[in-house]
Amino acid sequence: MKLITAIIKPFKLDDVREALSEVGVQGMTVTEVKGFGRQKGHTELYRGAEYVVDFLPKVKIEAAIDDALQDQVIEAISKSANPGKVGDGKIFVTALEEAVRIRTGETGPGAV
Amino acid sequence: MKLITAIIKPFKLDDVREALSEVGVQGMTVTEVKGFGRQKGHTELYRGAEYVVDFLPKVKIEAAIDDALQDQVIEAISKSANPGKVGDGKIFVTALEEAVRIRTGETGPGAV
Amino acid sequence: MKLITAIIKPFKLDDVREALSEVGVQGMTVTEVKGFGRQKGHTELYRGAEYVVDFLPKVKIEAAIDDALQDQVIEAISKSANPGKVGDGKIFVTALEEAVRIRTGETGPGAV
Amino acid sequence: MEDLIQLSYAVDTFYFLVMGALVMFMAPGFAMLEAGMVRSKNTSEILTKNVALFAIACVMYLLVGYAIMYGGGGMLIGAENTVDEVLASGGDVYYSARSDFFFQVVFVATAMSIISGAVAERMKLWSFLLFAVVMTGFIYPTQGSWSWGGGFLSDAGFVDFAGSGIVHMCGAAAALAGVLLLGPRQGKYGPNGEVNAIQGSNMPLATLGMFILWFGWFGFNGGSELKLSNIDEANAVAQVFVNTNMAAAGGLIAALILARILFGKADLTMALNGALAGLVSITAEPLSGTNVESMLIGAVGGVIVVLSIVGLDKMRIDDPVGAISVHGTCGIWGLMAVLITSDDATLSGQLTGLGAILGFTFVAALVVWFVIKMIFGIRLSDEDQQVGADVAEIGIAAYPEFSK
Amino acid sequence: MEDLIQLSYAVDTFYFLVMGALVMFMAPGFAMLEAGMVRSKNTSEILTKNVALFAIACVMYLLVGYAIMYGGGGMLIGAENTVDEVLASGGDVYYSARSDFFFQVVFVATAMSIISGAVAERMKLWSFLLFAVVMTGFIYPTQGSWSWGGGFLSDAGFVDFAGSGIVHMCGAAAALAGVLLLGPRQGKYGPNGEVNAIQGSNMPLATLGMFILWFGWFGFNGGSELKLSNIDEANAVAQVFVNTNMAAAGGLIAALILARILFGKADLTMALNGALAGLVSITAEPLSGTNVESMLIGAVGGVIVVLSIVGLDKMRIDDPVGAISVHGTCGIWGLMAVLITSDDATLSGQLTGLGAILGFTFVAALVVWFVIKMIFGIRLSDEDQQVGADVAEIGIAAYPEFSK
Amino acid sequence: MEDLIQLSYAVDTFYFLVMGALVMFMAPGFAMLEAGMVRSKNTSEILTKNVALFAIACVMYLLVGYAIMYGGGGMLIGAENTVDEVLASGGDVYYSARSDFFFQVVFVATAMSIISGAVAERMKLWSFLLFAVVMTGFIYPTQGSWSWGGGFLSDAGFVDFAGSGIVHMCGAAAALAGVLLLGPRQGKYGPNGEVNAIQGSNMPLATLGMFILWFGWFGFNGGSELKLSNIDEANAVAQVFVNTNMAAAGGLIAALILARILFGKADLTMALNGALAGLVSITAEPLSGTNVESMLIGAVGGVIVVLSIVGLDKMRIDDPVGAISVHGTCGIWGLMAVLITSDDATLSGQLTGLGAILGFTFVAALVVWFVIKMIFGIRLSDEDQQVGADVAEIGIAAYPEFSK
Ligand SMILES: Nc1ncnc2c1ncn2[C@@H]1O[C@H](COP(=O)(O)OP(=O)(O)O)[C@@H](O)[C@H]1O
Ligand SMILES: Nc1ncnc2c1ncn2[C@@H]1O[C@H](COP(=O)(O)OP(=O)(O)O)[C@@H](O)[C@H]1O
Ligand SMILES: Nc1ncnc2c1ncn2[C@@H]1O[C@H](COP(=O)(O)OP(=O)(O)O)[C@@H](O)[C@H]1O
Repeated sequence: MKLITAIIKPFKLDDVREALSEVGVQGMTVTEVKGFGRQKGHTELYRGAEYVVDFLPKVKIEAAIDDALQDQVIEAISKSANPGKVGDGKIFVTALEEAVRIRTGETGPGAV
Repeated sequence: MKLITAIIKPFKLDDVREALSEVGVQGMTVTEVKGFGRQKGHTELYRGAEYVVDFLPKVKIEAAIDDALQDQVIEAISKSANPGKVGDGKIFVTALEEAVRIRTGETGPGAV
Repeated sequence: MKLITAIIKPFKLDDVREALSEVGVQGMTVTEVKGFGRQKGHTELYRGAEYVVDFLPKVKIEAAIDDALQDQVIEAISKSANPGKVGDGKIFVTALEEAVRIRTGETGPGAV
Repeated sequence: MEDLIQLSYAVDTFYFLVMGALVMFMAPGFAMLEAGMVRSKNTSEILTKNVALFAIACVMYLLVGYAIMYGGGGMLIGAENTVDEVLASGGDVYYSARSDFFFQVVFVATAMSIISGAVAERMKLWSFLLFAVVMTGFIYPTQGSWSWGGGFLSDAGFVDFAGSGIVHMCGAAAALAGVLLLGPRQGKYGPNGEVNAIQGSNMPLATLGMFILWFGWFGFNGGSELKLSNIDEANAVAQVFVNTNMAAAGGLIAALILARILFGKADLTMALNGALAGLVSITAEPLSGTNVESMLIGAVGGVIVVLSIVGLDKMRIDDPVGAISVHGTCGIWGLMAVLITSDDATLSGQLTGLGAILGFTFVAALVVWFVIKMIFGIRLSDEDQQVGADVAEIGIAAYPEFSK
Repeated sequence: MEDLIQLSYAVDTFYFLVMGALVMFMAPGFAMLEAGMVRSKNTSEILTKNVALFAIACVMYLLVGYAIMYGGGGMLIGAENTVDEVLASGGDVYYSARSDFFFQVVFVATAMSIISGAVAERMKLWSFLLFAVVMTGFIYPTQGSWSWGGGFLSDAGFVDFAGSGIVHMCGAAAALAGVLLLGPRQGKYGPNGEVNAIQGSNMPLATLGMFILWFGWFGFNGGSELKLSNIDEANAVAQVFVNTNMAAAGGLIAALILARILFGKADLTMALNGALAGLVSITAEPLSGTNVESMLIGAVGGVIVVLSIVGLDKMRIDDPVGAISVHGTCGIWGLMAVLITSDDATLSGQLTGLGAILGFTFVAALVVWFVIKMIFGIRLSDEDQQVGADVAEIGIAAYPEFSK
Repeated sequence: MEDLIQLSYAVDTFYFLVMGALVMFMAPGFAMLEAGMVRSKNTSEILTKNVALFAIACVMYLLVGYAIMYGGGGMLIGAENTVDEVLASGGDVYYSARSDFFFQVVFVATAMSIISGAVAERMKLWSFLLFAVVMTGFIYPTQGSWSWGGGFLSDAGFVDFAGSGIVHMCGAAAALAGVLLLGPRQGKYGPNGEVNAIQGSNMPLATLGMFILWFGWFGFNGGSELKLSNIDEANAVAQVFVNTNMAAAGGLIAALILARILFGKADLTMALNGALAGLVSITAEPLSGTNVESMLIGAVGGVIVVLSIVGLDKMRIDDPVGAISVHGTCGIWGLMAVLITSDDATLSGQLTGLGAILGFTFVAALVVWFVIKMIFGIRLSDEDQQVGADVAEIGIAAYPEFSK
């Protein structure tokens, strides 16, 4: 199994969720994060004092999937999260050794 | 070492934390997340317009542990987080290559 | 590639971000988390009733990096996040199998 | 001379309306206080209760309550005073009947607002609103008729200037009855006697609520002099303003210091409760005491409220906002404190009033809560409490984005 | 006798100033209501609009608006009444000219506040403020001169006591014109006719706003009697207070119950809109109806507002706070409801007024919005809407920490 | 005639009480403004300071302050006016002594509220409250006695109608003394002269606070005419209301536009400060100028406040809410602006007053702050500032759930 972690722009969340459902991902976990990257923040003035908004609001999606789905999932996210602008985000893939469904105790691919 | 990630219902946090402490887990990190899964959300009306609450509030617990603890930890979480209802959550296990305690510079199992 | 996860004290975020930039880390993702560990929380009274603040506010930094950078990154974080007090935090390293830049479709080390 | 009567009448009516508007403004005071003291998952629901109970109180008191309380035999308010009547009375009829209704109706809402706080986070919305119908239409007016309506308590020499007992203790008694049938919030008390803290979610709102209540209380007590238009009356109203203010100040400081001593830190919520405790304490007699006496009576109220809140928790009586302590315990203290400053009051008179109002309201409310409990249920299920009353009853989160 | 005239003058002036201050306080009412009903990424911007429009309304109405509305030929307010003039008038001149200006100027701001809510979350800040200059300096005063300024609508027998039409419907008409040119918020309506819910971010603020408006409305309607200083007038003011209160209560309850029936849950935001709907509905005639009639007129308003909100959404007219329904649809209902309670009003008179105000304001506003749109643009780009108006226009997040 | 004197007395007393209640309501205005402008980790603490300082001001001014300021030789307020005294005076004694105290006491609290904002986020709670005891009991009343108490400044022809200097500049001077001894917040200024922005956590609260202050200011300035009950006085009060309103509007617009020009965006917090700057600027003379003059005086205040805030930051004087600029810099401007509109004022008189109040208050406050600093310390440790004053001093987070 793999754990796919995607960092995307917040307003793309619904699109990505639908794209993932379509390729058969049945569950995912979402976190509000702040991202720092090539998409430069901007400088604002607050009461005349400068501050740099270098952390921009992003959403992190984590989905545990079966190995077989990896390519499809990456493609689904890439397409749905992509307005082609800097800061669109990243996809990370890590190996998942085990998954457990707490309710049933099921393990392995059947649990995700 | 392993990194155990558990996604549970928010009101189970205290129970799970205690169960983990009992099996010897000394540290953990908790994040507020939203989960999408088999536990279906519900449709609400706001001023007459429908909206789907498909992301439900969950809590994510991450604990780095020694390999030897893996089974005990999974069991502890499974038991304490389990009211036996859909949406109770998941446990994911990934391999942890290294851990460092910032304060002391300790690494490896001693650092977690 | 590696995924470096550091859990630090919130007010150290800017220092760590700078230290990471200096060693060449170009992107990172930050999450507000609560941590439980050796740094003991304290007991407060609210309207006469006790409650334990055992989860303390922390910040989690995740950075995907090239393998070559691992030691430098760990050192950078360790130095910049370290006032030498209990609760300074942890660094975890996991293997990253793949990384994709959504905007361009680039993969591998070039994408991080 | 007639012109002067006309103008006097206008001034007294205006005074009544302005004071009434201030009391009306206590409604958002209670709403903000309670919204700040509950968890955010129950905030939309407590807001809904507060807006709806105010509207229900207005409707029920118009339809039946006012007539029950002030006679008039039947429903609705009586006719407005005619110019001839007023002039013929030579000034004895000195304000508009409508202005009187307005001033009274906002008091009913206050009594009801007390209750919503005590039963917060676990009471079903519609059952609560049903209780509001009975409370504001019947229970409050019935006991109110005994004193302000010229009934047996006024004959017994019961002194309660602006309603420490008639409004505040009455509301608290009904709240207590509800809380006893309802039980504590899920998780408030542990199996081994632990009292678990459940923190309020928004301190600025709670503080705003307290300040609005303090502000509105000038209308509550200041308007209860009922007349303004000559030197003596104007002096009396001014004295009431100052005493009310001093009691709140005394209560706040006493509670803050006591909390610091008992708990080790400056518990803001206790300071807020302390100010309100001072206000309730002086409400039974804000006129006859000196300014310093009033300050001290308020300060004693501030001490009492802290002890009462801790004590009720020990007895596993769960009151998220401290309403029973502020309005009930301090309402009783207020009725007793009258004996210190007023020559008109007697111990027996005060005890009679206290007993009658407390006993009747508690029993009547208990019966009504019980009937509602049997028919519709009053308690949110544990599961509903877990997800929160907002999801369960309102469908709208108070801060939908924050917990995302 | 002269002393009595002096005192009467003082009392009526004071009454006017106090009522005006209450109306001024409606400004934070609107600001909080709107801040609570938009998403947090647009909250600083809506706050900025609300504070700035109030200031602009004051300036423009002082410089030109008041003179346009109440004659005086030219700019600025006329001279203050001298003591001799007042005494010579034998009481016909009975309040300070400055107090009249104060009371009127806060009405202008009210009309303008209505608009900011309807165009929220997608209208450019400075274009909006430019519109505010024209609206408060020219459009509102022009139509206001027709009735309250003694123009053709007052001759036509048009009855609008405190401004269901002149203030509320007028504001709503200008808002509607803006909304039509502006279009809905990005993502509000789906391609297949879906109406997407966009939740307000802060229910306590919205509730506070509603309560402040209710409180301020006592000044709005109560002050519109314009005189207090004799028995009849004082009775009238008291009646207006009670009727205003009952209409709000009726509207709130009706909307809450209807929302429960239609949507299955107790939609707090509809209850808030219901109270305001009741208030707008009674504003055209809060004096001549009985208290129960007023409650019912308000209740009908509460029903109308729920249906109107849902209906406008069906027509893809996006109004985040429901301002067009509350002030427009219920403003129309209020003008018609006058026919039920007042003998002075005629159907033709009411329709003339309604048509004239609605038609003129809508067209004038449409032209102004259009010109601004052509020159500066009025709509925030989709990208600006995504990041939010606060980032795009203000540079300061409303809650910078929460979304960290 | 006697009846008329009686009624006049009642009207003037009532006017005083209503205006005083409005000023009292400024307390939550300050509390919300400050709660909105600090970080959430310091919010419960600033709220606690605000509620406690208000209570302390009331107690200290009752016990000693009023007697120091208005003679009466000793402690406490003097006796109330008797009917005979009033009638014998033929109307020269025209309001209740208690109403005067009430109006004055809320001014003291205002002066003190100014300070809490300037020292926010780094001042120890109990040290601050100790200072409040001395400030409200002794420092403020001492300098107040020189002008309003009929002392040497009133002889010197110093004109300060409602207290641009006596209340606002006085509070700001004490705040400045505190800030100088206290130092800036940890991290506010970088080692290389950087001024780091530390954003306020809640803009709706800050906006609400500003609006409440604007509303309360009608009482602050309007009540300072001290008399209402004849045509001239009523006209004067009305003029004060309008001028106060126009100055706020002018200040807001000027600050908003200047911020737009200087910073590129419409800085909401500067607009809020601008309105308050306008209000402070007109407070020294809200009567004698025309409405347009008042608007312009306010507008200049709005410009000054923006420049002052930026300038103080350059000087590394850290003032999280801009209190020193709003009340101090604009207080000075207000005192000088009197010379433009009033014929009674002289440059020397104004400078004497300005120098005396500023000098005395600053030095006295400096000494008191210094003594407290030596004995108890005044600054929160860096570690306490990191975790926040709420954890360190109050034990209750303002929004415990949000940062979870
Ligand atoms: N090396 C990295 N490790 C972790 N997260 C990253 C990394 N680089 C980028 N991110 C995340 O992805 C987001 C987008 O990256 P950015 O460099 O701004 O644009 P792009 O993905 O288009 O190159 C960042 O805001 C950050 O949250
Ligand atoms: N494949 C997945 N990857 C990541 N998180 C998941 C996945 N499936 C479920 N989750 C998380 O676990 C939670 C519970 O899962 P759900 O399918 O609703 O119930 P159950 O665990 O009982 O099958 C979800 O809300 C989501 O946060
Ligand atoms: N085993 C662990 N797994 C995950 N997170 C941990 C673990 N141990 C500690 N942490 C995180 O690191 C933070 C600091 O750890 P703590 O034990 O308090 O101090 P120290 O790092 O100095 O030993 C904790 O608050 C928690 O967020």
